[in-house]
Amino acid sequence: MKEEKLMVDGKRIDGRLPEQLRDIKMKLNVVTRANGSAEVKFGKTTAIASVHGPRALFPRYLQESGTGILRIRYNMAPFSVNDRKSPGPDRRSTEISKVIRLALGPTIFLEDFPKITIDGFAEIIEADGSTRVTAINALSLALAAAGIPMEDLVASCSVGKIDGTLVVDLNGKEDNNSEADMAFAMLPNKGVISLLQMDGALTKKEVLKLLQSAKESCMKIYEMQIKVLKDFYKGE
Amino acid sequence: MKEEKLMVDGKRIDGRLPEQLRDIKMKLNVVTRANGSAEVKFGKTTAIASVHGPRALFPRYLQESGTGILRIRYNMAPFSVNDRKSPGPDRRSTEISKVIRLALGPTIFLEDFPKITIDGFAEIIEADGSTRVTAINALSLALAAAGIPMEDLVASCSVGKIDGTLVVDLNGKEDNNSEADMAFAMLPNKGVISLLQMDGALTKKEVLKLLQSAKESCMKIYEMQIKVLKDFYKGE
Amino acid sequence: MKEEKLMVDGKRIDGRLPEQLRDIKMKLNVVTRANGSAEVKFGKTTAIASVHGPRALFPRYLQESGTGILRIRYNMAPFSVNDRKSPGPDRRSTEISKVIRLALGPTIFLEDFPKITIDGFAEIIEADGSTRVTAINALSLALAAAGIPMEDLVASCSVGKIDGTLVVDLNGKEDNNSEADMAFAMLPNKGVISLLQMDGALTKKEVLKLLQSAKESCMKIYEMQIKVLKDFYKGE
Amino acid sequence: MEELYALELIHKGKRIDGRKFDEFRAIEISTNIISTAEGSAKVKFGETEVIAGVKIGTGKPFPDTPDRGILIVNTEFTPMASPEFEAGPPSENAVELSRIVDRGIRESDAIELDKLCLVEGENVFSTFVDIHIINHHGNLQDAASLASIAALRNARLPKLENDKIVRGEYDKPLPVAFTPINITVSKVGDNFILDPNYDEEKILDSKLSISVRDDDKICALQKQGVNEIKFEDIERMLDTAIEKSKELRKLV
Amino acid sequence: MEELYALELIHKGKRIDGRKFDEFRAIEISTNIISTAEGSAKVKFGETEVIAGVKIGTGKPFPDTPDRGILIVNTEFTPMASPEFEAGPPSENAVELSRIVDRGIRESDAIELDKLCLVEGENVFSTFVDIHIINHHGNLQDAASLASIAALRNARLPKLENDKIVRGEYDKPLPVAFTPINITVSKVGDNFILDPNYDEEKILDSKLSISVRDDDKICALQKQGVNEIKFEDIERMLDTAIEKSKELRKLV
Amino acid sequence: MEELYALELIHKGKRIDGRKFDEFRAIEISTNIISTAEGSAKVKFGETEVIAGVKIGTGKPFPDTPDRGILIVNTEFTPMASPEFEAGPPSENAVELSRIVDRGIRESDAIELDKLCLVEGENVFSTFVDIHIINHHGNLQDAASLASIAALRNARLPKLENDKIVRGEYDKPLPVAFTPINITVSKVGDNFILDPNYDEEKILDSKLSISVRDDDKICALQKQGVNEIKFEDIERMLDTAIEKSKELRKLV
Repeated sequence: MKEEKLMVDGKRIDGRLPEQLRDIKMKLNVVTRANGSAEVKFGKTTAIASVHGPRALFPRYLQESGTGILRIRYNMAPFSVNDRKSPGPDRRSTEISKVIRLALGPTIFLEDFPKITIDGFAEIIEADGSTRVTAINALSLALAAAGIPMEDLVASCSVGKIDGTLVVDLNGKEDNNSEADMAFAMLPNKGVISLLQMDGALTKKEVLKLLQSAKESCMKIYEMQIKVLKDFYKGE
Repeated sequence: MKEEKLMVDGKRIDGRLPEQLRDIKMKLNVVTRANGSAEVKFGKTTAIASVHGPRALFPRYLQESGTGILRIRYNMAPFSVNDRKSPGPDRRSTEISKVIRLALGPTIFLEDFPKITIDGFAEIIEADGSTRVTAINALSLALAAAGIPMEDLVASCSVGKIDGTLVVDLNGKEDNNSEADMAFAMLPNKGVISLLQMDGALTKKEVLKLLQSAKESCMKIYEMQIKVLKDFYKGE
Repeated sequence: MKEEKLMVDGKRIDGRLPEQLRDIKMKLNVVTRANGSAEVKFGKTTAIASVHGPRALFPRYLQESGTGILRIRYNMAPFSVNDRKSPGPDRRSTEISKVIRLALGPTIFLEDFPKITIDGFAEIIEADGSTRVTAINALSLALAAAGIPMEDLVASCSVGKIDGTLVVDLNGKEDNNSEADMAFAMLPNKGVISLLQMDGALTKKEVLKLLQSAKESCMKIYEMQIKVLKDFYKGE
Repeated sequence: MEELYALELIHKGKRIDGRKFDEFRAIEISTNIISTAEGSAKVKFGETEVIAGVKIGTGKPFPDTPDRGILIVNTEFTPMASPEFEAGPPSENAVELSRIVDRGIRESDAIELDKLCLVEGENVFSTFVDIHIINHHGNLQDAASLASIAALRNARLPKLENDKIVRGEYDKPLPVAFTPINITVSKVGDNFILDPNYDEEKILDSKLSISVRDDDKICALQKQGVNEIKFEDIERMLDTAIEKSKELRKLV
Repeated sequence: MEELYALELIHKGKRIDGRKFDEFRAIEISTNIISTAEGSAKVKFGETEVIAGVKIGTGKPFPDTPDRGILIVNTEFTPMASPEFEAGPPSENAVELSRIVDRGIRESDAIELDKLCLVEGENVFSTFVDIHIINHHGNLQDAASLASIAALRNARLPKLENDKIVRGEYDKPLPVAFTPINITVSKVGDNFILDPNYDEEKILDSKLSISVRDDDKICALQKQGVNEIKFEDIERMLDTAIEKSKELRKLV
Repeated sequence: MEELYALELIHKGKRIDGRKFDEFRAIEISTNIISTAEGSAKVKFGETEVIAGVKIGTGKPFPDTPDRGILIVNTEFTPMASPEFEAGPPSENAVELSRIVDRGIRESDAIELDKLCLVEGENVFSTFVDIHIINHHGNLQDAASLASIAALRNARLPKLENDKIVRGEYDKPLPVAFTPINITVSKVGDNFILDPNYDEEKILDSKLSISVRDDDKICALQKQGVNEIKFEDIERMLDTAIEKSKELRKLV
């Protein structure tokens, strides 16, 4: 599987340098009747996210008296991948929905919303690697656009190791053929990690190096998030 | 698929003329513990329908404070078709259940039954074409037999185009090989259409002609419905 | 299928005599946070059972005002059989869960627990025949260990006919190749039958003989149950 | 409270519809009633009405029986038939009913499954018995069992061309060797009754479902109902079932 | 209560967004927007936004059409797109929408399915049209139908090697013979309107979904909405749909 | 309120059961405990008890890895094992646990899947690891991972005749190249603890599940728990896991 060269003359298959992010696009309020929504593209990878809520939670026995709850659904469109994905949740999307919830949860003052739910939905329209982190960036913007009180934004990116080189923002081919890939999210102002998943085989040193470069990329992504939010509120 | 002749010398494969309905049988109260029930046969096509309710609706969050609701389930027995149908709903039966509900709904004074449900079930025991319209006729009788207050009965039939000829009440072979088929239901006294579905390829003129002949057939079916209801109440 | 000899020189394939039970092991309180639990082994056949409750029953509409309810789930681990069993209930386990519930139900004073549920779970860890009766013995002990007020214990065993001989406690190979097998449970003090299932082909006389030998074996099993319970309460 | 009245009557030796304790309601059996099925039967016990349809296809055999056809019994408690039946996957009671019917047929070797093998390990006839409850007025188990064996006896094997089925053409009857009959014997207080109707079913203490083969052999037993059975009752229950099975078998 | 205002306006001959009764919102169609799909299109009617993606694979044909390719239409009402959509299996409305799109395409013979056969009875192209609702602001049916046919017209057949698909390489366009257009004509009081937005949809009396082929033939009809339709309205509804379909077809 | 007491103790540098912060409960591993499985292991961490069973079959490989065997990890949180577990499809937590076990094994190349190919593209060995929770008293993740790798090391490949499995006869051991060990490092306030019991699990701030291979390489990471992790904590967590993994690996 891992035969094709992913690094040639210090450049990646799409011409990027190891530490280079793909072209990133962010757009707010793309779903009319959501409380907040956003579309984020990392290269071809496209996530659209919306937030419905805070809203009442039924049936009642799901309500929690002391706090609100956050629910997250990550979903891939059937046509977003090369081999059509049958609709509906699978084990992968169940796990990803959970880790995304935990990645975003710490920023939200859920205790301000007893018995209430905040529902975040992220749809992957096209998948070219790094879908879960793209979804997190979109959901973070959607939450902010919905006016949900948050301690911090969440910025997210992938890092990994391909052909022996540590890189950021893996595309689909790199993801499938990497020696290791890591999904990462942080609260940029608080400077803490809210998502950390890794697959592969790395020395401790490599893990720590990747974390450092993930942090730096997330700070760049955070700047973009801030810009798009400022432009949006200016535009209003 | 469309090779066999369906019209020979102006007659259909079962010997009928284009505008001729099959032999129709209607029988009331075939299910002891239903509030109303009926069996209707159009040739071999057999539908048995029962109505349970008006009855309380649980869980409570399904209740509507200002009105009652009508629920309909159309289902085919596994042995009702040539290739065994696996039990349980599929996309076809989901859609048919919906259009049947909309075909019957306008006749019922649902607003008289706040928080209440009226449940109609139609089982296709044998399918030889035109099952949904047969089910509507059976359900209409079952609702009447259950004493549900109704503005009108609903009469229903199929029409279509086979070998270039417009016909009524398609049997299974005609249905499968038709150039167009239309499912139709109306409120005979009010003179309005409550079900209209069509598949095929027809000129506007043909559509309008078929509507006319569907209307005429439904009036005949309505006469039979009235007769069986009268006989039944006489018999009581 | 029934070619291999199951009886040779009056002995069974595992060396037992017809009326001989396998080596039986019983152990109490193997699940920390259950109200009661037990592991029972009949040879290699291993059932672990736990009882959670009496506990509140939600959603509320499942509650019964005049009585508590008993719920039972019998389940086989995927690795408990030669060909991996896919997880989740199937028709067989649905039926067995029901007959186990009915086998245990008569002993419990459910009317003392209005609106309450007692939940019994039995997991088959390894299956070498007679799994349902092993599960009943484990559940009976788990209920007793949970301090549920009971009229009597329930003792259970299988009997059957192999190679023309009536035997007790069928192992897996015997079960699969038997001429008849019967699952049996009784209330030892009350002397009545609470489970009786039979498959095969037997004369009336044979049925009655098997019942007699099932009764005798159950009385032996009952002695073991009493012993393990006494030892346990002594040990406390 | 029809059932309390039924109970009172039974204690007086009578039944709510005037029958004797060991008397079935009027039994009607009609076969070959569904032209889309390879075999079919409708059974009525008074108002109770059950249809069984047999569909025969071809398919891979089970790995452990490569040279035998497949038999599958399935039951739908259609919500049409009774206000307490619900739509959805088969309930516990529907599953149990299917499995008792299945065992009665399978354990009695009623269907000669070895004659349903086309190519060993590759292609065999699969026989689906689908039981559809039309009107639930008690004793569904015996009615469903009777409808199933009647539909199987009525069934014909479809014609094959290149191992594929030609729908609507038939070859020969499905090979049926026995006619197992299911008789459920119920106990109310000290009384044994047969064929309880809907109201009587609510007051039963316990019941034993007994499947009897043509040679009087017992092929399946299942204790049902919430109460226990006494050892001394079993023989009488078996005797009743054996005797009654002869009567019902004649109707098939 | 936006919808009550919309109703009041309609009775005065006006619409909430200033359109004429037979006027669609601004329509945007972009195709080839998803590189993982064999064909794709995004359709916007004002704020309403729908994406259709076409995935083409190979598989066994249906037994009754051994020499024809397979067409399957599926719709997801993603909970993202509207607060009233719920996660889970397709709702009744999503199923109906899919089936109306499917019939419009299938009954018009838009796709030449006979050209999608690779080995008769063994291997054919299967064409999945997946409709993904992005933003629900009314008239999903017409938007989904338009996106679907636009995506199909945009689709290319994947290259094959030994009857297996080589992903990312293409052979020739999917053979599309017609461009059926779905126009839903709605009635509010005595007024006929097209392309209702979300608020207007709440006040419709009835609607008729009409699929029209390039030759003005009607290929599918479906009455929707809770109220009945009058006989005398049908002709006008058909005329409106035939006329409007020409306008939309030009955009594909 | 056992957990509040546990928290109070931890702040004082103690644990509820007297252990040191980096000490596991008594570990018991027994293998080959289930004769119907090709490999099996029971792991106890104090009262916590988990069984892993390995079933090996044959089947078609995945299309993208035609020359490699199949590995599937599945977990059942049986309602028997804990009052908060519910019957039904695997919960979110059960799915996550399975996937972390799976990644630890897969990403470390522990199983030589290329040696499990029988006929390329047609027939390969499929290896199911089924994890059954018997007694939930905390730290299921590490116990399940340990039971899984122990069961895999215990597993034998079934004997084949004509590419079909002969049950009960074995050929050679499943080829296992590495023994990845999962160590979850948890943080409570400023303290790092290992192997929390049920009560301690309720008071954790965050945890990091770390899978370490024999050569000290990290093969899988998963942040868990509701709170964030500090950058400066990661190195210490990795060091702890690497060190502790050596200790546990010796037990397998």
